[in-house]
Amino acid sequence: MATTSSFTTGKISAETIGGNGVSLGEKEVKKLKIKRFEPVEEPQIHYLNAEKGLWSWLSTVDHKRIGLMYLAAIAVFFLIGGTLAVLLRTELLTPAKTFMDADTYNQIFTLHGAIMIFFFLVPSVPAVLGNFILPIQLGAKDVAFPRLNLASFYIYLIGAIFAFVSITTGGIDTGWTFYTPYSSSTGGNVMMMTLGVFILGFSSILTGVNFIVTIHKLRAPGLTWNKLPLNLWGLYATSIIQILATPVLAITLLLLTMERALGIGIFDPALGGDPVLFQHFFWFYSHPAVYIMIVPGFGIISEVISTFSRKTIFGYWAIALSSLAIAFIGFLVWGHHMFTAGQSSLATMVFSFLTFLVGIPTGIKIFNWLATMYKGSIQLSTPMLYALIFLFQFTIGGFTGVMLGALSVDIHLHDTYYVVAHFHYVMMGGMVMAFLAGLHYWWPKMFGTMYSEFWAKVSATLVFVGFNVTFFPQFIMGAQGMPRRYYNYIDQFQPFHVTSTIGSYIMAVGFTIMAIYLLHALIKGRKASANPWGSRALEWQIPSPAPAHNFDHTPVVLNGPYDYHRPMSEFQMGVADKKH
Amino acid sequence: MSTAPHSSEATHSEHHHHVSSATFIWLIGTALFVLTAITVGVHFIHIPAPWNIIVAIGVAVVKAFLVVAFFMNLYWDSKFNSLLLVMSIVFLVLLFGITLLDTLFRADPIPAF
Amino acid sequence: MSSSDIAIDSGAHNSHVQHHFVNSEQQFESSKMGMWVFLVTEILFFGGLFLAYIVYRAWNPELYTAASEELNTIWGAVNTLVLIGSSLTVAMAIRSAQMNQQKGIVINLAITIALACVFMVIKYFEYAHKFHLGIFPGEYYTYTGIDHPKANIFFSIYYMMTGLHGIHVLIGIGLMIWLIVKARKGAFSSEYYTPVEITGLYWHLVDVIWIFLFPLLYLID
Amino acid sequence: MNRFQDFYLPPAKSTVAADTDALFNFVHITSLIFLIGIVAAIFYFVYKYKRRSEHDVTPVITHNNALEITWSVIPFILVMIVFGWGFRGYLNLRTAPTDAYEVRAIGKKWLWEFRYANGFVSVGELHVPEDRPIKLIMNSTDVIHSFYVPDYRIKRDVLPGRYSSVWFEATEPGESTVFCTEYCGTAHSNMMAKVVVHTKEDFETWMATAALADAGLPPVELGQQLVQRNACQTCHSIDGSALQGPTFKGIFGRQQKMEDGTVVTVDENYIRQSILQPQSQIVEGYLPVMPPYQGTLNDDQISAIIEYLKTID
Ligand code: HEA
Ligand code: HEA
Ligand code: HEC
Ligand code: CUA
Ligand SMILES: [Cu+2]
Repeated sequence: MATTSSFTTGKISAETIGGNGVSLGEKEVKKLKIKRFEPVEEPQIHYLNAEKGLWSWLSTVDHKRIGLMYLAAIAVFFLIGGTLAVLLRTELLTPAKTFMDADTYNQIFTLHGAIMIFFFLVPSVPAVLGNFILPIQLGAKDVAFPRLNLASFYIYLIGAIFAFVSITTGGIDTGWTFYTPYSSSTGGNVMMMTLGVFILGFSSILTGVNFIVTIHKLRAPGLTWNKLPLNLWGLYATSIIQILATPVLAITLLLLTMERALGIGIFDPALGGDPVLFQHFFWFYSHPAVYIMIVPGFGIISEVISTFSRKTIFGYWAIALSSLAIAFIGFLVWGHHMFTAGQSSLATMVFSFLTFLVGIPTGIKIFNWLATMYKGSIQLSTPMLYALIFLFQFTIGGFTGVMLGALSVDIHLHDTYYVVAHFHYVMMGGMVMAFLAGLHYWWPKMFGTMYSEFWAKVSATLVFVGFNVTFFPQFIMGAQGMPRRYYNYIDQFQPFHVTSTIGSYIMAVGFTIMAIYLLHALIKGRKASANPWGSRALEWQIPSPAPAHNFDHTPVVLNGPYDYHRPMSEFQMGVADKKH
Repeated sequence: MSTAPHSSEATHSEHHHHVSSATFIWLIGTALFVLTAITVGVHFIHIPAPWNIIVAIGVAVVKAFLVVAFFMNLYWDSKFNSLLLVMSIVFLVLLFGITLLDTLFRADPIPAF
Repeated sequence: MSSSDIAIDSGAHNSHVQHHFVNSEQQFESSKMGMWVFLVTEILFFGGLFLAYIVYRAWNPELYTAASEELNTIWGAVNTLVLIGSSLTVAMAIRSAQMNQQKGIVINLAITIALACVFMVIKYFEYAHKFHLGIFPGEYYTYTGIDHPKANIFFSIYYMMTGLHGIHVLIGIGLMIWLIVKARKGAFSSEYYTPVEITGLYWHLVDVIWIFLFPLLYLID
Repeated sequence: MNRFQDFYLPPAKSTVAADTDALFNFVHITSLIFLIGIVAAIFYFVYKYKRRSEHDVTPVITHNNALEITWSVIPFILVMIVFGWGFRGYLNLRTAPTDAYEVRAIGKKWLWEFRYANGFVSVGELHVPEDRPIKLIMNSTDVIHSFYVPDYRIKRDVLPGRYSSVWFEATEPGESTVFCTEYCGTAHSNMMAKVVVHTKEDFETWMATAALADAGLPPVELGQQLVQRNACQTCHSIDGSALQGPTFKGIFGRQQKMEDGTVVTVDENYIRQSILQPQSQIVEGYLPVMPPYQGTLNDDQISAIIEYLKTID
């Protein structure tokens, strides 16, 4: 199995290993007796087949399997949300009714937004890729609380069930923002949906709790904070936002439910309440939530760009700390969604000012990634292709975000398709691309197989073209004054809408191809090697697919994950005498 | 974040958890009872407007501090857990503060007719 | 200890240590940190209600003083004492566990539950009295004793805050019953008392929240 | 430039539009420069540093503080310019000149109602003079709406239970579209209105005659105009198709089944009731969404509408 070329030796005392009170930094690690363990190619037993049967999946506490179950759930929601989007686009082909009536349209865009955000994008990277990769990147056998992790998956499912009940018993037509007093007075089953999202929030919170503790407490020997893969910095910052912001969403939705059930009057002007207060409550969560949706993507992009450039990441600390900076400042800008809502001019000014500050750390990241590519050895594999698409599209989305932060301009652009285009550029064009980059990047580790590189590139191209054809015209018609959430529109906007709809069809074709080649890879893909990308990171030093307990030998981390100038042998270190 | 961050977490020594003596627990408990009595007493004296709430909240803060530091053992615990608590308070204050920037400073136009 | 960021197996696997932890110490510290992170979410959860409280108070100071007349300061104070007492007994329960006093754990937890029940009973009578007067939350509010158009909102906030707090008390009671059952089977010792410790943390936080609710709701008239 | 700008921005017809547009262009051009730089770098790097072999050796460049500072400070300066500029424009948008002509605007599901100082009420049409600041004092009777005129680059939410305001000064006579930009339910996308800008003299005459103009008309014609002016056709068709509300075609004398099961014959009193308090009886199969016209339409006007409705079949 493992080559045993002893690398460093030293005395092991109970203290140094057992850890009682001593943390294993660089110095202590030197004292460990460590050996080189090359990963096994084509393992016979791995986490996918270690146990068999449906029940072994449903009751698993293995973070990798939980990650895959999330992947399945999220894929379903993306399909539903995306199909709804295509229906929306088709309806918008003509200025008046095309094939559905106004109430249906309103329900569909609400569901599209709510599903895409709460059920797809917020859990996408943390719960799928984070769950799968975080413990492995830490050199741990699992997350700190594996049972809690499984519980959070089921909580997610329960939330989803509530949402489905809501859809089948009247649906909701409030928009994903649930603004009062519309949401407290409209028909339909708003309560069910808010309860669903409320429950979902706990799933998100538990994942956050789990990740924070795991990152703090379960790092492998030698894995000090300055060697933490940037993906983990991203997930760490995300978890912080999740635990600080999600509870406020929970209380908001609870108050909204009570508003509908008992008419508590806090938000309902008919009872003396203040609807703008609801917006504060809502955005206090939902703005940070947009960073829940993008910061883990930043982590993935850092990994991918460095791996496929075979080069040390440029500005490690700048990238790591800017994630935390974004997380922090992101909490203070929520009012930029309310510039026209009737908040005080003072608050408006403060929010606008703070909004601009978020752009700085984000820019730092972009420039550091570019600098990482400089003088690299760049290979344009699918994950890298998606990362570059991300760079392009996210930058556009980010810049238009800055545009929206500019007060006088936002007065004109607020609630037009310019905003719709902005957030699709950051969410679909940014985060979904980052998610796809990560999915293609870690796919071999997840399933032990390779997908077809050719079809992957075809699909990426179609998605890229389709995306821009769909959403770029929306910037123009938005600036022209086309309001969002409009079922009918005036004739002058039709050419833009038609172009946009055609784009969405191209995208759907792209995603269909993706679904096919990924399923094909799943069933009879070519076997992947343990480290197909030649990466130095810890997760690539174990077999593909990963073993049931991640590491057969407690790994020891001597170098940073991006130290491409060091020989591979220095990255395959484990404690010599302990074996599971 | 320094390069040797563990040291901040590795505050208290070796394996021993802090064990408070029974007397100490009762001492804190008594202090809390007394403070409750004081704050109710002050309430019945009726001191003038802004001060009554300041005193009441002040006493509550002291009480909360006692509970958190000595019942929840934060005083002897890893500093990171204290940091968590401080962070949650900081974010609460930001939530309150910034929202008040709006709600306290709205000037409504008066309709002319 | 602490730091713990070590995933090397010390070999000392106790039955209660899960496979992915190195040792009992690491597991204990992780659980405790996990609980603290969770408490952060609880603080922000209640924080939303405090925000509603503050905003409406800033808008209608006179309403708050008038409406809080309807709340009985004495019963509020008694309840505060009761909860503080229960915090004290939880602290004693943890101490008993640390000292390996099996009986002490059970007795102290039982007293805590008793006190929590007293708290709930008093709350029940307070609620019942208000319902009797017609002080219901929100649109069901029919009481005419307070001359203020937004009196219903004050009581909505009151009911939301105390109601949510009450639910937390009930959850705490449930957790402590579970602890007693386990404690009687001898599950806890000075080696392993993590569940007692983290339930204690939860219970103290519930107490702390009440420590703030009491002056904010009862002591402002 | 202007031709180009017309492609992506609506015509600028208010005094504040130019400043907003200038900032809009400034941000776009700056962003474009950055974006082109970034894209060029990507393409150049991908081409220049393409992987030659598996054994490529890359240099170890960990960081460069001078660079980090540069690319933090330059964007910072830029965004501060944008902030200051936007904020100045915003203050301008928020502070109406004191001599502004005030009009009350009321948003209802799903129409805009405007009330002028002389008591005249118009629905779906706002008449204003050019070159004179107009201040709208707005509120809503149900949910939140938002008053948006792209041509003027102004927008403000219209809230129930609270007044909000917006002001503008139109620079040329003509018409501009008003949209509702806060989602407000089924016919949100039909909640439109027109701003009709008159020259100063025309406005005076319009003011003087608007209220009187109706007087001379025969009832049926007046009724038809009122139905148009009050946006009834947003919800009621005259060709028999069902919109948000029942069609007006053949309405008079029709047997109509109500939600509560009773059957009503549509007569004068029922129509009057339906217009003033639509919520009192709901036609089966429809939602109680029709706005009450109490205070908007007076008895004479309602009678005229009834006369007109009688003629549609
Ligand atoms: C993943 C999600 C995501 C992300 C990352 C962002 C990022 C940003 N968003 Fe966006 N936003 C949304 C999702 C997101 N947004 C959603 C969903 C809505 C609509 C909600 C609804 O109403 O339904 C919205 C709406 C929205 C609005 C309200 C618009 C309105 O309704 O009127 C505003 C206004 O300020 C805004 C601003 C910003 C800013 C400044 C950023 C910044 O973080 C962007 C920072 C990035 C860059 C700036 C680019 C990279 C930087 C450089 C290359 C350096 C050089 C930079 C400069 C010179 C500035 N967003
Ligand atoms: C994660 C977030 C996310 C994502 C990924 C998307 C993806 C898409 N969105 Fe979405 N959108 C939102 C979040 C998102 N959206 C939100 C929050 C709103 C606001 C809601 C509100 O106002 O309340 C919104 C609103 C919104 C509108 C505005 C509606 C309105 O205001 O009236 C439109 C219109 O064009 C639109 C279109 C699209 C399209 C075409 C896609 C495409 O990118 C989708 C592509 C995906 C697929 C097509 C699915 C995968 C397909 C297959 C596997 C093949 C099989 C399927 C078919 C052949 C159909 N979206
Ligand atoms: C926002 C949509 C809307 C607008 C605008 C509207 N209505 Fe209605 N109207 C309805 C709906 C929905 C109903 C059926 C439910 C009900 O009875 O309230 C209705 C019912 C009626 C009825 C009774 C019809 C019947 O068949 O019994 C009359 C008469 C009527 N409207 C007249 C008017 C007039 C006149 C106007 C304009 C001044 C007007 N409506 C504007 C939505 C609207
Ligand atoms: Cu009114 Cu939208
Ligand atoms: Cu935002």
